[in-house]
Amino acid sequence: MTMSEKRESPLAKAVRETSGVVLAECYQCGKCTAGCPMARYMDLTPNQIMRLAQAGDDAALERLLSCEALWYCVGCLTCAQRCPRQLDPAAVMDVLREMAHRRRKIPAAARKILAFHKAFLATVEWGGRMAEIPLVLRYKMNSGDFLSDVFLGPVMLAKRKLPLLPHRIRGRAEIRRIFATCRKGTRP
Amino acid sequence: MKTLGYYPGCSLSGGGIELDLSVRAIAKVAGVELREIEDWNCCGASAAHSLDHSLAVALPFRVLALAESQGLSEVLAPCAACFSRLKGTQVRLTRSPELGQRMQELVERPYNGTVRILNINEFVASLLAEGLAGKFTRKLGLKVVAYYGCLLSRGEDIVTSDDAEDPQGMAAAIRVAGCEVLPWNSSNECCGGGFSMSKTGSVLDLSQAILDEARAVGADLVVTGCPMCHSNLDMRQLELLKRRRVPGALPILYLSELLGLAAGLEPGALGLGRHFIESRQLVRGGA
Amino acid sequence: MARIGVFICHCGENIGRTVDCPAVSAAAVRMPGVVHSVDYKYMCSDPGQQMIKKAIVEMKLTGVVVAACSPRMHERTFRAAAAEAGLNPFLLEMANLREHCSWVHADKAAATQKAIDLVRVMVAKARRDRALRPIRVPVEPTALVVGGGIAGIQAALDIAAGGKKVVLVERGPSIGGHMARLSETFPTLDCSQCILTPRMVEAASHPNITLMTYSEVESVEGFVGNFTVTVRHKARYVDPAKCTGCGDCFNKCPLKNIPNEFDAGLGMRRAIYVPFPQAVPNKPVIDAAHCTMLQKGKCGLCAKICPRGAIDYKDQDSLVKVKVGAVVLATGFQLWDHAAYGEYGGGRLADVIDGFAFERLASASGPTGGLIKRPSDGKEPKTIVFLQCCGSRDDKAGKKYCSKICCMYTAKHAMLYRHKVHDGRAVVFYMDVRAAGKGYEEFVRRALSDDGAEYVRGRVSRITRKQDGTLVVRGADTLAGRPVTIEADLVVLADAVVPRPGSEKLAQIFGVGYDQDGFYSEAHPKLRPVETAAAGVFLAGACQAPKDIPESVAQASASAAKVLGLFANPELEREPIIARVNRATCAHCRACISACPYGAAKDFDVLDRAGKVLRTVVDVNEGLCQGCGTCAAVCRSHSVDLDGFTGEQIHAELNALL
Amino acid sequence: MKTEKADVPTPTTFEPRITAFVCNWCTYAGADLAGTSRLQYAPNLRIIKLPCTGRIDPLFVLKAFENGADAVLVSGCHPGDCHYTSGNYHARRRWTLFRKLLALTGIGDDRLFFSWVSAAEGQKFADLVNDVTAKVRKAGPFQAAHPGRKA
Amino acid sequence: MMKALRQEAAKLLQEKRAALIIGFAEREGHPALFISKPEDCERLFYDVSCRQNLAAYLSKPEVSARRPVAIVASLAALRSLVVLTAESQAAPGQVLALAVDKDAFLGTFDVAGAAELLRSKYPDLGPEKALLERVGELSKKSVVERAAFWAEEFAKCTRCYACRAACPGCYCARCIVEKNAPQWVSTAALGHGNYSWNIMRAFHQSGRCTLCGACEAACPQGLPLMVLNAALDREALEEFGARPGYDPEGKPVIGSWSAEDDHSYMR
Repeated sequence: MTMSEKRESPLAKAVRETSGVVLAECYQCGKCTAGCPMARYMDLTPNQIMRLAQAGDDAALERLLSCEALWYCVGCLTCAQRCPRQLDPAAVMDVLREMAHRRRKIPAAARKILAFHKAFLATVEWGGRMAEIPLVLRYKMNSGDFLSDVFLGPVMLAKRKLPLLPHRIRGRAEIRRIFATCRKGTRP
Repeated sequence: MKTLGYYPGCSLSGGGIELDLSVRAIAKVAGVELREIEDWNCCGASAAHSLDHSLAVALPFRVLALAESQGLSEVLAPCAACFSRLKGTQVRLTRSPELGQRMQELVERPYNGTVRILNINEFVASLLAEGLAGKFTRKLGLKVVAYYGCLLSRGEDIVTSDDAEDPQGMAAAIRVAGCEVLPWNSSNECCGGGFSMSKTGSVLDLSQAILDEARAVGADLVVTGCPMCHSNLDMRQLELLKRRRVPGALPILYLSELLGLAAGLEPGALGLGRHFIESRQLVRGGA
Repeated sequence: MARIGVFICHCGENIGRTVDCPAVSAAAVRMPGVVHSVDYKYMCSDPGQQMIKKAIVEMKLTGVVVAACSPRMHERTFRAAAAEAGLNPFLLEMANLREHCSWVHADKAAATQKAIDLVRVMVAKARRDRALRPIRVPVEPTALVVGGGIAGIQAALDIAAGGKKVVLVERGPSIGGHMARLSETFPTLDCSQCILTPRMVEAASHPNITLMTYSEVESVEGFVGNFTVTVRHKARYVDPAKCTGCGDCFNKCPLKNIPNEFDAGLGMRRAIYVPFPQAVPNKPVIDAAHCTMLQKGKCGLCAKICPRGAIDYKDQDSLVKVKVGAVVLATGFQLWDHAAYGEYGGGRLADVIDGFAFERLASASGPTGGLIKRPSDGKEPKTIVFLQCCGSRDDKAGKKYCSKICCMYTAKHAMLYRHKVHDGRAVVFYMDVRAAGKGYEEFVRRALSDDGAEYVRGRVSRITRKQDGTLVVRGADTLAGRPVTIEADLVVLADAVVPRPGSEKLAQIFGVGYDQDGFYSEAHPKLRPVETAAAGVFLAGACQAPKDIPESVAQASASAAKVLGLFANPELEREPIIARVNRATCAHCRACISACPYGAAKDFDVLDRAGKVLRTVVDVNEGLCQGCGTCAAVCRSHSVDLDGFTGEQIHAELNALL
Repeated sequence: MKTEKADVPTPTTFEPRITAFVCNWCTYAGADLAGTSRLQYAPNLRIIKLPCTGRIDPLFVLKAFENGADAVLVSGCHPGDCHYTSGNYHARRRWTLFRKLLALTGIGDDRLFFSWVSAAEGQKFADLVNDVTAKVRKAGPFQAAHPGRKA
Repeated sequence: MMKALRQEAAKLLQEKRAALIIGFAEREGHPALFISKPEDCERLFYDVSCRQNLAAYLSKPEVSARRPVAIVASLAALRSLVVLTAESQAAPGQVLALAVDKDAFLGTFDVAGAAELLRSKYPDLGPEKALLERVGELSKKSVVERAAFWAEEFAKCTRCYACRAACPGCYCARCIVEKNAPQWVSTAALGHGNYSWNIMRAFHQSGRCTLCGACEAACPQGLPLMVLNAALDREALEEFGARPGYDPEGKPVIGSWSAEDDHSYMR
């Protein structure tokens, strides 16, 4: 154990244990922000997220868990690829996003993204695989985003891109058990 | 006949069905048998990853465990996202035996870490090594930009067969197919990934930049290996065209489709007819 | 018969508080060989020393044990006192009652018992001490300076000014080093060549300095005061004695397009060339790898036109041996190759250049005559982006350390550019501005406020080139909290400072340590920053760590002072702790030769009167031996012994603990 | 010699006698630092100073046991830190084989200790002495464990 | 086999490639036989019961005065010859080996040839299985039991130094036990002295011993000396990759080092 681990905040500890990232190692060069394709849409840039996480106090945590940027990470891996400190800011955002989700602090602008993720997982939990029609229907129900892309569905069907009947795997009971166990693990 | 495990993933039975069709087609031409993992499940994609770190490992873990129990030592995952999830899980398991223990208990399946995951570029390279080029009959003569996106170029210990900043994994195959590979900057830029529905605006911005550069360097088409990238560049191009943000349609093909065409296969059989942006004209002259 | 005197120090209360000093003294006087024992408040004080001196004379002592503090503290003091009283200083030993006993134990009885034991051990040792004489070795009062950059030149000039001879060895065809390539220097913006070239000429013409350019150190034998250095004099193919430096040859050589290293490849040179017009010596060399005459036997033009017949295509490398007493290593640095950064174009983008290339563009004597033109198309760039910390402070692809000089030269670059291109935009991406030096912070501020350099705090993630040649720089402004994209015509990377290639091999030749990055290790980071672990080998300039010009010059002068100090005496005195071989019992198994870290153990032929070899045994070179005693421990028959730590002494010390 | 020992009371319980062979540049200086830092440790150790661990012949260790030591400690510079560049590396090899030989013939690692203590490791030195002393206290007197040794 | 050996030995003498042949006599105990006339070669004998390592004679002044010399050499003696060469105790070109292995005569080799033969045909000579088992059994015992075992064994030692005389590695002009002022090893055949002597004898052979077994064979008291030699041999092999007797220019194990050497036991 290094000295910096000894006196880390509860947040820094949680981040380290889940993602392996030692926040104190970040020296705020901003290369993550510079390369992030989504940074321009974010209310906090990746390096600011790292900085606030380093601060780790209650006010910082509050800002982190209520920001939109957490939900805008597209998972492109650019930040980790180029970080000169060999850190993974996206993994830190994953940890924070899970915390925000658990505390149900979802900013309005991110609700569509959360709705999509949830709809996606719901179809997987139900049949073991993602199914596009149920996913879209569920997403539109949850997000209230009824109008977008209405023209695409029929075209996709016409192009035989969407199977009408979703496939359900034999081991779906197993999948549901996995979901249930994970849910228990992450929501105390 | 060489046998390879096959993990199509959810996209390939839906929006990305062309990738499935063309991969199976060129495997057949090369004489490689693809054996689908029985009763495979979704890898969880970015949704599980975003919301639940245990689930994000548990779902791919079940797939790996199934493959191992079915005697598949090498598994092709043509979808770049599935590849990244499966191989990423494999990497994490190697780094942490403790995680492996936890997952065995959670998923209730044993896994000894013996499965090797291949992406589409590695798969194509192995087909070339097996002599696929000898089966090529059609001269394509196209100018191509190779688009790797994020998940076929990056990921520490995940994409081990390529250079993250200057990926070249498709170039040899495209050249063997009789096409010219044009240098460009966007080969490893992000298209907006899984935000196609939930944050469409960003996908349009990012995809437009990629299409703009492809056109600027004089490409006839973009070749990709990822169904998410394909969907963003192909399906979302309709909207860019509608809003006149791009001046004209640019076909987007999967690498496997391009090779299938070179092998003389019918465009329809490869799934070209299912794209939103018409691409069958690319081979009209040469067929 | 041994007559040992024991002197027990209370060190005020420091020892006396926990050790019963009178009891120790009472015990000591009963130890074998002890004829005198006394305890006193402060043994190191003048009266204390007088007490020892007086006893040595009056009691006719043959050995002394001072039981006091650590020998690291006062062994020199007490040995000097003993010497003043006429006792060989190596007959005095110290028992460490303070650091090793009174300060670390609270129980007085146990501490006193331990103190008695410690004294008994040292008495046993002192009884078997032998008078040793410091080893004297003659010093060859000539210094070798390796590297002809500003550090090497300065060291050579200072040593020469001190009246000692210097051999200055430089790998390239001219001295001058990197400083000769610079346009202007921070923070005064004076012309680099204007201040350097007089020094170069002085070095070349100084009667005490022998210049050996186009030469490399091949091997070294010997030790401090007496090195024999073999220097490889590379074939120049031009006889410097005949050549007048008229320049006919290199103006006529048909091979015109060899990238000139001096100009960072931006300018061209011929196959026969001087690297730059002010070169010293100003005489050309032929680059054998490119010359068609040397490669294919065709051409020979330069030989035909040389009016002095100085060209010699048959010239060959020659090895020259020089005898020197001290060495200054001043091999300098180079810039890290940014090809490792794929995201910055991996070295493939012509208009992404390093700091030296920019220096040459900005230099009035450079390939563009001081006009800022970008390499790809010769256009004047209207926007230049400067990237600091390129390869520095990067554990992943580059180097962990800060390269120290980049903040300053980047500010200078931005400033020079704004002076030359008034409508140009200079954007500097930085992480921190480290401007700790006289006038440095003021200089950087001037670049911002007077010269309009735009500083953006953040790293750059990617540099790409558009079809029209514009470079797109994607960075971050971490202070504003946003990504920024800048379209630039030229990008200058402040690449990390790294040691010269081959520096590790040179370190091995001289027995100098180096760190994981290849920088030479000083003997002590605080107190011996100029010396190395190898006696007589000193460091100057950026071969030790990134340094700017004033620091390099300061260290060069410091190393010169060290050399002159070493040369101040005709002989060198060393502690006589060295190994000796009993030739009568040596079986010549050669284990000691293999074990000796210094190559001091060597084969030795025992000859009869006629000069015939009777037997071969091992002998130890006193000059090379540093006294570690590893040889003595590997010798199965104990035919090797170590003065000051003889087997007999150690045996007696162990018996004293019986 | 017997008379001089009578000056101080003889301990009634077993007090281990430990002989330490240390190098001048690292461990001796580390012990000095323990002193200047006033770190307290067990008074059972007696140091024999040598220039380098490379100087230590295994015979020294055997002699120490012969002379009544209950344990022996050998300590020098960390790898890479040797004042003489490689004396400690030579020593390391020697001890690897020698300790094997001693272990096989009845002197185990509760009596023979090796460590690297640098000039900066005063605390480590103090901890080491305490730890070694405690272990040897547990192991008991050497002579009792090796009754056949009495010459 | 014997015939080939005798013929070859006679040839060496006739051709003056050797001035002296050292071999084994047939009579009881197979003592060393010194032959300088070709016709005497008929007296040469060899079988596996010849336990002496004749390389031990090479460093004796009486023998080195009569070079070139050839010895009848088992595989272990061949290794000893290589070790002695590495330690400059056998002048290359002055020593030949009539190599024998069990019941085969392998030919005549100089040192380089002997090393080459060993490397190519016998690359991993080491302790025999039975010997390793003896080491293993002892290792299984507790430290206390081991101390008791050796106390009993070493108590038998009479300090006759037959082990030393038999050993080709023991060529010191003055053995450490004969060094006084200081006398590190007591010469009295008692506890401490016996322990020190036997330990140091074994230690001085570490990384050099070729496991010929001559010391144990020579011991009139039957001390299990080879157990110590074999244990050190395995340790040096495992820790340092040491295989003594294969490289005539090899560096001594004690007297060289590698940065990678283990020090997990050091704190």
